[in-house]
Amino acid sequence: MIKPSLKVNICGIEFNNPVIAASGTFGFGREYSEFYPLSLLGGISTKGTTLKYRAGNLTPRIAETASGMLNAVGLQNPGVDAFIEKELPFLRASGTRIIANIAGNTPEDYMAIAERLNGKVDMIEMNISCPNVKVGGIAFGILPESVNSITRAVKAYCTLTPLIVKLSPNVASISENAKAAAEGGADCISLVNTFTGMAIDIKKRRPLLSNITGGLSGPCIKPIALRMVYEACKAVKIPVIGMGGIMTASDAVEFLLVGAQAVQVGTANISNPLAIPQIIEGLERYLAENKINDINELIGGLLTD
Amino acid sequence: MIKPSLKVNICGIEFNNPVIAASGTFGFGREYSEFYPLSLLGGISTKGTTLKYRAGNLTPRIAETASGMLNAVGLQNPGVDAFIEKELPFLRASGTRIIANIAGNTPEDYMAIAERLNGKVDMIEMNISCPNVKVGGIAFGILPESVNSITRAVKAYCTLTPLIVKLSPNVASISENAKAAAEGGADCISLVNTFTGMAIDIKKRRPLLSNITGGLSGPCIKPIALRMVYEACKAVKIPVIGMGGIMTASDAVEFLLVGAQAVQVGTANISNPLAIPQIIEGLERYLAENKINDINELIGGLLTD
Amino acid sequence: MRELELTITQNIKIAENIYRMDFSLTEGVGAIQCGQFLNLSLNRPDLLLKRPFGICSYDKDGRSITICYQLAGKGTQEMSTMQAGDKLMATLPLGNGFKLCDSYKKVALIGGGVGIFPLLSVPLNYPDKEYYSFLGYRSKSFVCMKKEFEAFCCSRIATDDGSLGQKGNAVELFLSNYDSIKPDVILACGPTVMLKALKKGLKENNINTPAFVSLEERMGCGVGACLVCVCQLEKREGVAANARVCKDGPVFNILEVEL
Amino acid sequence: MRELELTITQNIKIAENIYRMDFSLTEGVGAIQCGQFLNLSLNRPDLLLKRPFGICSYDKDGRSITICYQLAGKGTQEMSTMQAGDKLMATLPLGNGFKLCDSYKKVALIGGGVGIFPLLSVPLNYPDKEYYSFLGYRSKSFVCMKKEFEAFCCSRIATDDGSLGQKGNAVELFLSNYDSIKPDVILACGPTVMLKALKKGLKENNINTPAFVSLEERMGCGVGACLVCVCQLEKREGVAANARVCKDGPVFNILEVEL
Ligand SMILES: Cc1cc2nc3c(=O)[nH]c(=O)nc-3n(C[C@H](O)[C@H](O)[C@H](O)COP(=O)(O)OP(=O)(O)OC[C@H]3O[C@@H](n4cnc5c(N)ncnc54)[C@H](O)[C@@H]3O)c2cc1C
Ligand SMILES: Cc1cc2nc3c(=O)[nH]c(=O)nc-3n(C[C@H](O)[C@H](O)[C@H](O)COP(=O)(O)OP(=O)(O)OC[C@H]3O[C@@H](n4cnc5c(N)ncnc54)[C@H](O)[C@@H]3O)c2cc1C
Ligand SMILES: Cc1cc2nc3c(=O)[nH]c(=O)nc-3n(C[C@H](O)[C@H](O)[C@H](O)COP(=O)(O)O)c2cc1C
Ligand SMILES: Cc1cc2nc3c(=O)[nH]c(=O)nc-3n(C[C@H](O)[C@H](O)[C@H](O)COP(=O)(O)O)c2cc1C
Ligand code: FES
Ligand code: FES
Repeated sequence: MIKPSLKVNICGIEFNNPVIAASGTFGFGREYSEFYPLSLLGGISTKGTTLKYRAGNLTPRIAETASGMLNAVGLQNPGVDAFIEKELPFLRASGTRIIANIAGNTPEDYMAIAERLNGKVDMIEMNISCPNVKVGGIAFGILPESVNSITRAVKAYCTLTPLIVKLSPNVASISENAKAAAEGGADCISLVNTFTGMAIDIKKRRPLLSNITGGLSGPCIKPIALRMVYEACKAVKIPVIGMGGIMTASDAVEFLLVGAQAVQVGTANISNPLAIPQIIEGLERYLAENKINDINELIGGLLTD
Repeated sequence: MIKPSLKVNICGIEFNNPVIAASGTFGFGREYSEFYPLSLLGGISTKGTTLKYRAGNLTPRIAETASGMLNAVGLQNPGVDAFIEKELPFLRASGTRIIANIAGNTPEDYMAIAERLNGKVDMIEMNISCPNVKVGGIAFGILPESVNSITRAVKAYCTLTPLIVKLSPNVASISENAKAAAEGGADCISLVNTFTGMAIDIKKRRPLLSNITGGLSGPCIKPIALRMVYEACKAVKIPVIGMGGIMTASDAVEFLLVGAQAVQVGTANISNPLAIPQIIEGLERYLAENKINDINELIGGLLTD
Repeated sequence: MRELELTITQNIKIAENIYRMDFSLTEGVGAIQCGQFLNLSLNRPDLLLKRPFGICSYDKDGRSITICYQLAGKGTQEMSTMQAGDKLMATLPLGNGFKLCDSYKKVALIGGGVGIFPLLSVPLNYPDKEYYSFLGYRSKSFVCMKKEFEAFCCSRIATDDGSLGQKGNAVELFLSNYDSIKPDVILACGPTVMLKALKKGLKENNINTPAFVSLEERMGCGVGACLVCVCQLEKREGVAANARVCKDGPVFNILEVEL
Repeated sequence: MRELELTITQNIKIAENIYRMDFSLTEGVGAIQCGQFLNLSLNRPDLLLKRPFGICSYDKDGRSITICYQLAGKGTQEMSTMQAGDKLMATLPLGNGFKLCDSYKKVALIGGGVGIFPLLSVPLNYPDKEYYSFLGYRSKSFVCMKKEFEAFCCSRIATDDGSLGQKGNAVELFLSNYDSIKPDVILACGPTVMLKALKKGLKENNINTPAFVSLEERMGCGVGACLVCVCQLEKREGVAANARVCKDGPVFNILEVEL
């Protein structure tokens, strides 16, 4: 039997396989390059980058929950210029696709970052679900109208590089927000970001995170994330990148079946540095066992009759 | 040391302790009464009752997920008249507080059920987060305006019995919806209901539930549920009943610390028929160990400075 | 029904993918009816749901119990790694079980796949009947409990691939032997497709022998409270109704349930 | 650093709430620096995060490794139930570890609570120094590894309640003995309050001996990628900066980090 093809094409960009390291869990790739060649990956979504250096939140920034974890890193990053100067050359040389994940406090921030990255990376992923970013008390990513308008504003600066809009799951209707991003000109959407959650140390009667609340990720959120990706795929025609709790190839297959063109893997890296290569291997095995020659045949293949 | 008091008072009704069996996981109490006397409980929220008999969804109605479960029972119940005639006498005689959980397809349904139950139970809990109930494409529980208006409409019929509004977690802002319920005249709010999720059998490439999606419950949702209860308690002055993934006394303490006046326990019953008595015992132990004489001293006692 | 701690006393492979697990209980559960099941906790906090298994055998005071299980998914996989001495919580005994009136002398047992195991418990309650068993397995390597059935039964075997006994399934095996036995009652347990074939076969062959089937459905509580495990009853006067497999079943009169 | 399967060869209680776990590795990890740690998977899918533990001792080719752990929460509780033969995945070796230049002859080791364990590994890399250890325990029943320290150290003990050795903590013990030893370098590991007290104590006593501290912080990846484990560096020219405890540490010059 011939080796199945894992290649996917998103917005005209070819990925060796549909498994991308999720933003914030993979730094700028250096650490995991000690475990395996980064060229194995479908791509890397880099740590969320802001216009200027950000120190992030106080520690503790992490707490464990049932089959999940909370984080409140608070977008610690060196700023976009340092990213371009110090991290991008290494990443470009790594032989994988580079998605720059960006965040800002104002639309102008996002536009300025996009402008600097335009043409320098394979895709730009706009994170509009950062809990620290406020518009009239509500994050950019919550109301469909603001999703639409920020997408439109930032897309204008992504003339050479396709724009992914990364949706927040803390919303009333993911379909509406997906549509709003598509109508605003997004080339692709990705979801989900983390769910806002909290955990308490009952001995100290204090939150486990210094920030009180944090973002929940890992297998615990997979059922909700999968349902949202399923709805988003039905709502829009642009490609969708799915994520949320993917730990194994079997989890990745679920996201592909509901229509995701690619997946991102976040928390799994934290639990197991070899997670992504193992998922890629597992996908190959699943395809071979099911006599599927091309992974594209799997995408959207859920049977619901 | 004197035995700590677990009594709480919600809307003028005294509960022996703040641990209530959550709707849909405890039937009408008969089954679990074979394991322990129901008088041990703080109260029972009964299986969601509609105006007429409902058969519910096709099976499979349940699927396991990481530290959680999905259900799509679809409100199978005998209808409000059969509830009053056949179930209520047994429940009334059981020596615990009875909360009638109600659901409907239209505001008129809810009003009619409330009217029949008014004065017959200790509290009425209006479930406005049933995914089968539509208003202009969005469930009653999603938009603050509709939460407000249905609360107002149904409260008019709850002249003798306090009304709890059970909020959906599949919303943009739980604070806004909590406020909307309070402003609509709710005497109390309870949250969270289940999160819409899905899971797939990758061998068959089919959803694990016949209904495709279902409600996620259990420990996996606890961090999100706890954060929502925390926000709701800050948003409103009426009492809040918290739930979502409570398996142990320690989980219950977390919800009390963020301000819940009582908790409900659902999925834990399914995993362990003795869950609720064990939680009550554990609460007593926690209070004794921490030299707290009255559980009311714990409520809202989270330190965040 | 009670929630008790079971101690594993033995966990051994008895056929391809099939294991037998024996438990001892410090407290007795009291009387068990054949065909009842238990709902077993797996001691893995990420696997929240208990797993239902038919009780294969038990001693009189309910202080030792045997189940047999096939590797199906995460839970049974986890079970296969457990060792004597490990302790698990379980709810038991559950369901209605098989009940036989005195007038039933000749009993036909039809079992397919893991459905054979609960049938093993029938003679524990009813030692004085005449038993005929018709057991269907996928293939020779899956055959197990053969001797145990032979100990109280006139036992016949079918395999899907004909590698042992008759080629075919348990229902075909039963129907082809029906005339020579003419049982007073039929007890059947196996996958829904098998029970469906039985219902059809009985009808087509005008066999009116009372028949009771034990159903399988995904379960939550196992005690009748959560309503996830329903089956549909045949309409009575045009009215449809549900029954809970865990509480109202798992054993139903074949004429009462939709298959 | 690598991701490897470790096989437990021994798991025994060595003091109140404190266990020692020995592992063998089928593949060697190569050179280990004293003060490095490993990040241990717990084989419980509901406990997603690895747990960091200082490496107490190891053989030259990194094929056997020892850690000591205190019962703190769910993970260490689970560890205490594990048995020889059980296999766990781990990432190792992690962090920078303690590095001593040749000019440091006299080494003071200050350890509090579980912080004493990583200090045990120092003579493995630097066998030819003169060691003085100052170990603080909660109480007599928590005292462990006393003999192991005495084997290479002039070792002194303090307990919070005075039930063994001097009453007080490890820093007080060290300071009260400082003049008689005058070490060339100080290596300290323990709770943040202890390290804080050390920093203050050195300053107040005008002790300029180079001092290196090993920090504890809640961790995720352990490899430097997720940025959850940061500590704050002392401002340089007014500019604040973070460092990752897992990758840039856990060992820092006491003058460089804010405590
Ligand atoms: C009343 C009853 C008696 C049974 N007796 C036996 C027996 O004696 N021996 C035996 O091997 N099997 C028996 N089964 C089937 C057995 O319960 C499943 O094979 C087992 O639950 C699979 O668990 P898993 O974790 O390996 O599979 P997973 O697929 O990981 O299980 C996921 C969830 O689905 C449920 N599930 C999966 N398959 C089935 C199934 N076929 N029936 C019901 N629930 C299922 C599980 O209980 C669990 O809740 C019985 C089922 C029922 C309802
Ligand atoms: C570099 C380093 C080396 C360490 N070396 C040792 C050692 O040799 N011996 C020893 O007993 N302990 C050591 N610790 C502390 C040890 O990691 C924690 O006690 C352990 O993780 C607690 O896990 P738990 O599951 O029992 O507690 P839980 O409270 O259930 O853990 C929940 C989460 O919090 C984290 N956590 C809890 N307490 C701590 C803590 N004090 N430090 C860091 N993370 C924590 C856990 O890792 C886990 O992610 C070290 C910590 C670090 C950072
Ligand atoms: C420690 C941590 C840091 C993260 N940082 C970012 C970030 O900077 N930008 C972003 O868009 N998402 C960030 N995320 C979210 C992940 O990219 C991903 O959307 C989420 O964790 C769900 O996937 P998972 O369950 O596979 O982790 C972060 C997640 C974690 C756990
Ligand atoms: C099987 C099942 C049935 C449920 N049925 C109802 C219902 O009829 N009405 C309702 O308001 N909530 C219903 N719920 C939701 C629970 O009452 C509760 O809000 C939710 O499960 C979260 O709590 P838990 O994690 O403790 O289960 C149901 C939950 C489950 C698991
Ligand atoms: S499994 Fe809960 S009612 Fe049958
Ligand atoms: S634990 Fe991930 S960077 Fe330190």
